[in-house]
Amino acid sequence: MTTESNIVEMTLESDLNRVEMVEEIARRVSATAGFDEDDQHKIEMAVHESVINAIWHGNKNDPSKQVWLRFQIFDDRLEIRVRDQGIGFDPSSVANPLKEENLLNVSGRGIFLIRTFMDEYRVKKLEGQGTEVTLVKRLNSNNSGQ
Amino acid sequence: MTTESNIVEMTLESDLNRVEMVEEIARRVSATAGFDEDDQHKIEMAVHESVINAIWHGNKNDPSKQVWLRFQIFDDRLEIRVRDQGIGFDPSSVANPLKEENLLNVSGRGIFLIRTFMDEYRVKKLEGQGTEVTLVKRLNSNNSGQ
Amino acid sequence: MSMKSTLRQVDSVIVVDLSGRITLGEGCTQLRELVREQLGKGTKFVLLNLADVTYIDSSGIGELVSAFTTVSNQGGQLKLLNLTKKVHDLLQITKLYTVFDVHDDEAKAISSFEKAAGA
Amino acid sequence: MSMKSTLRQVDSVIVVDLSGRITLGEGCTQLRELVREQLGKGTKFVLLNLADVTYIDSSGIGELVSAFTTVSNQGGQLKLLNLTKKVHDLLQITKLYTVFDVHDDEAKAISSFEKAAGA
Ligand SMILES: Nc1ncnc2c1ncn2[C@@H]1O[C@H](COP(=O)(O)OP(=O)(O)O)[C@@H](O)[C@H]1O
Ligand SMILES: Nc1ncnc2c1ncn2[C@@H]1O[C@H](COP(=O)(O)OP(=O)(O)O)[C@@H](O)[C@H]1O
Repeated sequence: MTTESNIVEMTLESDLNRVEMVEEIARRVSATAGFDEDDQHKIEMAVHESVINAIWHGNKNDPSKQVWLRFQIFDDRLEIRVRDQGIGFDPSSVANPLKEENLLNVSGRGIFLIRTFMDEYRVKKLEGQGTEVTLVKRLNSNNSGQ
Repeated sequence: MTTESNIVEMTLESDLNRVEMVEEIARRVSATAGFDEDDQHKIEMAVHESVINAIWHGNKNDPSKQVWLRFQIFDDRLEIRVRDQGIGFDPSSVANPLKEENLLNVSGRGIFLIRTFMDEYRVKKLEGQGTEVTLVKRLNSNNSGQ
Repeated sequence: MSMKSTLRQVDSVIVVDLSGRITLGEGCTQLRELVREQLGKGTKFVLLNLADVTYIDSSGIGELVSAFTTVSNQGGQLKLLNLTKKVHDLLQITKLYTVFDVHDDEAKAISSFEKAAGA
Repeated sequence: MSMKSTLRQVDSVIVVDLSGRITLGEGCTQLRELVREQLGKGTKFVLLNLADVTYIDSSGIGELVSAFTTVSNQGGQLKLLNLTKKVHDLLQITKLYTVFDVHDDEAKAISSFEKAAGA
């Protein structure tokens, strides 16, 4: 047992059918952390987009690869980490979907939504193999997503 | 990342206010594992009773002590482990609440309900300190709880 | 979401409409205090309406038993009204269903107290 | 819970009542095929009724954009009806709200196609 508390962790197959379970758990953990329904929905969406990216871009839909999630409730924030077994990427090189020329693109809005809904979004390459994305949402933050 | 998948783990303070979150997660994980609503409710109740026991009897309500939970989905069953930091107990010495002389007892029905609702209930003393309870519910089991 | 209770007097019976969770902690404590308070006021007949109880755990069941025996020991009667399927099943499993006087019609439940009182 | 769609013809417009989740996977695939099929049948005017859409993700938004451009490229029109607050907010955030022709009155939405057709 670790000395840290209020942690929910998940290890999942790269299977889109698991995403709805993760969303509901995200919502429930957010409620427990003290977020209102609006923020719960934002966190749920950010987690949804992150897990989809981990399965799709990170693990290339390979069912033998796993996605690992960790929610930790702090007094002032909720911290969420999502790991995949992929080679990672540079989030600063992702195109801005709000630019005129990208507006009608079919994809490329996931990270933008995560950034809009959360207070922090960080990407880290893990030692060995894998990528870890960290999402932070602070309680009473002014990041209203609009 | 472990090589096992479909795992949800939780580390919680010994706080009754966390129990509702755990129940909802238990229900959601049970649904994902393939249990119908009836069984989801039984699993939820068994988890509720186990976590209450871990907080109450195991950790003696000491908020500095933790409860650790682990759900693992297998093809044919859901396995749930609940750990506390207490000194453990011998489940075979727990009185039978259905006996005439115990029928009007105010307590002592938790483990009985867990056993009724699940297919397996095991208690193990952990090396060092702590107790681990294992609950197993098989898919398509005939343990209808009545 | 915890437990809520509303009290109504019908004839000589206090009907307690319970809703929400009767579980270890708040729900159980509330129920215990409510029964104690009624007994303190001289109430003899208590009818617990469980129609809107969403969840009851082993401690909640214990609390019902405790309320039952406390009221009985004071020469009163405590009965149950409108069990949900879940509560019904739990009382069956724990062999308490026949211990309690269970009703699903409020008027009849009320008059069952009256009869006993008139006896 | 995945996506459901029901098609209705009103005048020259195919109204698609969508419900459930428009997300990566089933929901998006279904929407894409539906639009393709309609274009194959010569449909020019498509009105997507999103009133009962409970969830849409970035892929679902992308799918709406894709439907919009596909229909436009074939000389048709695709419009949106009855956005929930959530979908409305997402289209605002992604600056797509003004790209789409959005309606909240079906009759008016239908006649807006007619007008364009008559022009
Ligand atoms: N976990 C990940 N591993 C590798 N690449 C990723 C990951 N998440 C995002 N990306 C990269 O960032 C890009 C933008 O992602 P996103 O904004 O979610 O849009 P989309 O998923 O629609 O492409 C992706 O196309 C992909 O190249
Ligand atoms: N995790 C635990 N650690 C220590 N003792 C326990 C634990 N779980 C149960 N027990 C013991 O088993 C007894 C019976 O538990 P239970 O059937 O749940 O009824 P109750 O909790 O109402 O006493 C408890 O009173 C306690 O002594």
